[in-house]
Amino acid sequence: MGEVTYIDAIREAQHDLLAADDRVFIYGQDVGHFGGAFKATRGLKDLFPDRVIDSPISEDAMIGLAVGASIEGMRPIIEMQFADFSSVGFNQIVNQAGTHFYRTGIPAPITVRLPSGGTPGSGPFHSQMMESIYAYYPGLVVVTPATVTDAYSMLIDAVALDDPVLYCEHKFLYRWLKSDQLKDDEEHLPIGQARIVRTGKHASVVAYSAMVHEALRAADLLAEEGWEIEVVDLRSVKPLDTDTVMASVARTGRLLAVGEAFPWGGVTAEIVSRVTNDGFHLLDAPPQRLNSRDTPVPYHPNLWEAHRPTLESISAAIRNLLQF
Amino acid sequence: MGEVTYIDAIREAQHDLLAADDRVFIYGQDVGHFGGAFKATRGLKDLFPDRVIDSPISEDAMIGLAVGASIEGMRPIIEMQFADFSSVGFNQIVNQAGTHFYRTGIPAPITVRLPSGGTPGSGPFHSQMMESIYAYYPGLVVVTPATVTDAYSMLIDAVALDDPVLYCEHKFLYRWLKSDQLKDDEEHLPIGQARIVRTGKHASVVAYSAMVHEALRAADLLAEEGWEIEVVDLRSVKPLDTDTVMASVARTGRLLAVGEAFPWGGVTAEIVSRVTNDGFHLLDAPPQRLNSRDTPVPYHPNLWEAHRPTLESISAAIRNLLQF
Amino acid sequence: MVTARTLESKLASLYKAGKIVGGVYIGPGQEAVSASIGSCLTWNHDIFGALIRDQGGRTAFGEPMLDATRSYLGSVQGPSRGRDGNIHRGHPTEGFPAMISHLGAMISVVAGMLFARRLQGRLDGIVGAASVGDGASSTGSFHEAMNLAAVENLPLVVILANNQFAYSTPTDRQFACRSLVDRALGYGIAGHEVDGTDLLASLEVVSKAVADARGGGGPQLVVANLLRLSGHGEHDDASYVPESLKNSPLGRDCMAVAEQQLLAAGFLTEPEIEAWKTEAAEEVQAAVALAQQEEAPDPFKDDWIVYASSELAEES
Amino acid sequence: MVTARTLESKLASLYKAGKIVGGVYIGPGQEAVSASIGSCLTWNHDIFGALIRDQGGRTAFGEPMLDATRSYLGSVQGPSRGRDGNIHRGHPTEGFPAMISHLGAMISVVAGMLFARRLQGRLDGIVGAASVGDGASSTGSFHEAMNLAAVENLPLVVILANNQFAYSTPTDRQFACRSLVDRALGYGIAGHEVDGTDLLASLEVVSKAVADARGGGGPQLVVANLLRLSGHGEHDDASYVPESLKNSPLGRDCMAVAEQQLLAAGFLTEPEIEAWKTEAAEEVQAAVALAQQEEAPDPFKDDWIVYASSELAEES
Ligand SMILES: Cc1ncc(C[n+]2csc(CCOP(=O)(O)OP(=O)(O)O)c2C)c(N)n1
Ligand SMILES: Cc1ncc(C[n+]2csc(CCOP(=O)(O)OP(=O)(O)O)c2C)c(N)n1
Ligand SMILES: [Mg+2]
Ligand SMILES: [Mg+2]
Repeated sequence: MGEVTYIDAIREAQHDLLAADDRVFIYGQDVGHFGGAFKATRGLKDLFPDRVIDSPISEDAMIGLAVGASIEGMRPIIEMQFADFSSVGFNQIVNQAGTHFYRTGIPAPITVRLPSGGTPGSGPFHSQMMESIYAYYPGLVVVTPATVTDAYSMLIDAVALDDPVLYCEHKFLYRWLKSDQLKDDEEHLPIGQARIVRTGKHASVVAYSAMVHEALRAADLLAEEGWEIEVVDLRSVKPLDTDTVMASVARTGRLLAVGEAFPWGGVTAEIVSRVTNDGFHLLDAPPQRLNSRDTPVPYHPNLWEAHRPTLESISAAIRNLLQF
Repeated sequence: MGEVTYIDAIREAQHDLLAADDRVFIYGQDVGHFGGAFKATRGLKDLFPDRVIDSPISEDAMIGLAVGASIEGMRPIIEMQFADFSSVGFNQIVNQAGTHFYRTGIPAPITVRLPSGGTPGSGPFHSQMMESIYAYYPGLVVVTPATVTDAYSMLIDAVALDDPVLYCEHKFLYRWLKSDQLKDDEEHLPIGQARIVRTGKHASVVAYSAMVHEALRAADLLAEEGWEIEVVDLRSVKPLDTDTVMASVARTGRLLAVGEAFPWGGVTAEIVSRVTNDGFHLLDAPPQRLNSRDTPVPYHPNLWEAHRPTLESISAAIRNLLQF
Repeated sequence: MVTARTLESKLASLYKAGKIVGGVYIGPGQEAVSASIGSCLTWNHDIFGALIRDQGGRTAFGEPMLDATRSYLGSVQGPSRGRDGNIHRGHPTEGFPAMISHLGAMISVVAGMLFARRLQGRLDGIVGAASVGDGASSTGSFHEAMNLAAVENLPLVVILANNQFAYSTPTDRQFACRSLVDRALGYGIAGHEVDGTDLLASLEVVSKAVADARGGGGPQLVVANLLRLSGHGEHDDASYVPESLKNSPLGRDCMAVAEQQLLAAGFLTEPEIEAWKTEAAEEVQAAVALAQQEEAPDPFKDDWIVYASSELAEES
Repeated sequence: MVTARTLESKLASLYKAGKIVGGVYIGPGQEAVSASIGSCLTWNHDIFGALIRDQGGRTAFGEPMLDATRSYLGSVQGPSRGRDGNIHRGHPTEGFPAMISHLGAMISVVAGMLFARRLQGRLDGIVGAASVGDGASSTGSFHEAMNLAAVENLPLVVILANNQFAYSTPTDRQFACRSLVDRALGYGIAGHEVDGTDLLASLEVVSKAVADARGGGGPQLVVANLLRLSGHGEHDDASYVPESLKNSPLGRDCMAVAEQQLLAAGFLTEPEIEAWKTEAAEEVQAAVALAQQEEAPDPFKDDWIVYASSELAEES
């Protein structure tokens, strides 16, 4: 474990983007001298005073502004204070940004940063995973970095992309996840490609964002029992890299899709459907899903831990899958 | 074919609700003397002047108002002029209405009517299917009536329910679909139960809303070739009646899930995942999905017809499924 | 505005003849205001976020007439290739964003275009205008964008055409203030009110607002009072509009008023006006005829690609 | 307000001691305004949509103190059984809705509660109040609800505490008008402005606004100017608040001002105030102690049911 945290990576990526490209600016609540609610923009206002700007509390207008600016050739990064509050910018994201290129042939390259996911004591409105909502809509790219180096490089790549990107960063990983490097040029993958983060032969666990780490811990645990579990980090949920997932399932014959999001529809359903649709013959057991429970994210840590998948529930699901 | 249209059924249900229950009121743009953009409230303002009310163009506040009124014991029906515009009431629907009972123990029984789905020439912002977006969120009930009698009885049942209901009515069915009766007490099913609308033994097509009729036409076509296709009308997408779907697949061994919505995630992915998860052994062929294309709904009828599933594409998908 | 009225009348009759793809939403009665803003702006220099009643402004701003006829008649050569229709057309990189339907949503887009130009150092002398209706003023989107533009002190002119109705809904179900111009104070921006049936008055007030914005005076709200002289769309007979309103000064047709004004002031003669109308009719006829000959979109030729970064496209 | 200040100080120190589940957001400096509105309303008769800085108003309105301590200390006996936390508590069927976090979203809920009562014929003499901050005034939700309440002419009193900051954001990045009270005109409702550091002034202005609403005067907007005397939350040292602002009249502590006012007017004596504080401290201590003894939520005992119609529950 090194010294570079996940939130450092987000901050550094934004620094490097601002330094390298005049078209980049950051607009969001408290992103200026305060450095943002999570300090993802710490110090950037001093360095780039005109391009790191505190916004009013107007998520709809913030996204509208970004789309307008992108049409004029800028590369805005919009920080939502929490992913949950993007619900009031929802229309501009899905209907304005998402449809723009299709309707006009003119790209709308905006990046919306969504501090996502649960931490204990955060409750129903500061814990949501929104990747599935945005992935549903045509025209949006939705990425979910799980590592420090991906947090860095996927933000760089997101801003470079000519399409609107929802960059779903996981709050639980902000300070908990550390690495000894910021970038990893050798391991760099473009947006749209998944990564096999652990190879195995008995089952494939497909996860994304913070759940990649829970899946890895479960794989460690099962390794002690002699099982070799392959773990796939999706990295981007739209586009979704069916090929890598399918190749993994071809090797293992077994699939568990894990997400921290609500259980109806969403990423895990999409994965399972794609695999059964095109790779039915590869499967030695019914593909399984594990998501959070179908209630709002509870506030109390006791309930929160029982709401989302954990080391225990993932391990149990894998064992169950291996029994077929 | 009778004389009662699908839109008549919606209008009659609202009439009967207002007449039977003082707690019911209708709030929406142009729902008053004008009778609503689709005439779903025609004449109701004259009969119930205090309880059929024109709203300002404020979808967020309309839903907030409904939640407040429901807490005080009312049973509001909110008409969105088009489902697509609920995107600006999205936050109040998913975060205010959807979480209310869970957080407080107090029900928030609101019904939001969403005129949904495509008609030729309506384009990206007057054609959307939003059931998957709302079904993702805990606490919401999402219904998708496909018949005249369901349009009537599910609206009655939605308003009776103690939970917030998204009532997704399909605009294409409004005047096209006719029946000789408004209600069918014998065939009445509660919200949450699917219906087998055609029995068969070679494959199950699971559909909802307008696609039920396309699926039935495809089943007719295939019957000429000797295939007996079972068609399941989901009726409600959340809760989703896994039992009925599973029983059907148990009989046929083959599944095609059809929806008019965007292809990523959503109803068809949820169905396929549930069936493969619990009914893998029942399947004689890989379960298939058919959705619209992954672009905004195009405006021109030529493109629109190639965007959503049709008799031809459903029949082709069934044939493909039968070949396994 | 003569051209706009002529074009829209033609579109309305094509609609009645079943020749139009989709609905038709026109702006008779609003040409004076719309043309005023359009004519104060320069194509590919200023920015104009036009809405459904803005044929007058679109034409004056410089939108090619073929954009309209191709959109309405479903030609694949229209600006959106049949993917979007009728009024949702634009040339975003020439200062003419393509509206979405959600009311109020375009104001912040125009604000963002201006904001970008400031960052790029090319805002000097630029104005961005956005149109809205009385109904749109009730949206959260409107409010957020107005306030944001005020905070950012952008050269944004918002033209609010209070045409007394939002679809069938009269203004007393839409707002409770004396006039929507009173909102300006609450945003800390300049407010202007004008009789929108009066071309000369409209031109004067709109020009002043545009000049003030250009001169660094920050956002401007112009409220123009008038009456929608058509249905909400051509499918709507507008029978809910009371006769008293039609016969009131608000119900005057700005075209008739303008004709009289121009004749009285000696700016134009009757024959000149007639010639103008004939010319417009011919232009419209030609644009309709051309669009009608063109091919409709073909689903097998459309690439169905939704991403600008085409490497992201998945098969579908 | 003494009770509120005492309770919140205790919560803040419990937070520092790591005893609190989740964050702590308190309202020092806002008690005068908040208690003013709370004390003008009657529990289970009027309606109060309180927000994060409203401990003063919550207590005055009649919220049981145990609701607070149970929420913050994670007792399963709290109003939401651990499902939601700290400030999101309420008793919706007793006129006390439970806030969601999205700023501005509760105003329309309060409006809807009033609207229901009118339909039910029990609105007479009722008032609904909703609190917001300067930052919340930039949300579309705020605007839509204010306008809707004006159109429906509801007896809604909106208390806007302009505490100079939204988190770290100063007001000049939030709005460009002279005062947010200028928004009232644009909604066609009554506006009031008051020095929120002054208890007597606050009581007077808030009482008048409530009386006017009760008397059929329609919605009222009260803007109270003051300074947030804490961080945004207890995790925030608020080092961005300039000394000049702290030392300005806005930076006065309403508690100190109130003490002086009450003493000067002879309403209270020093010993009475001391007795009051002691009593509050004891009450707080008892409520904290009780909540601390209570059990935390147990995931195996929670039913995890999200539907009121329990027949709809699917296994999960
Ligand atoms: C957010 C939203 N809600 C509803 C609609 C449906 N709608 C389209 S136009 C219209 C009326 C608009 O009235 P106004 O803003 O006064 O403009 P006008 O049509 O009078 O020019 C409505 C309700 C919409 N487009 N967007
Ligand atoms: C729609 C929305 N966006 C962002 C936030 C995050 N947030 C919580 S409180 C806050 C500042 C609120 O400022 P203000 O309304 O002035 O109230 P104060 O905290 O000063 O009392 C912000 C930005 C939110 N809750 N809701
Ligand atoms: Mg209007
Ligand atoms: Mg504040």
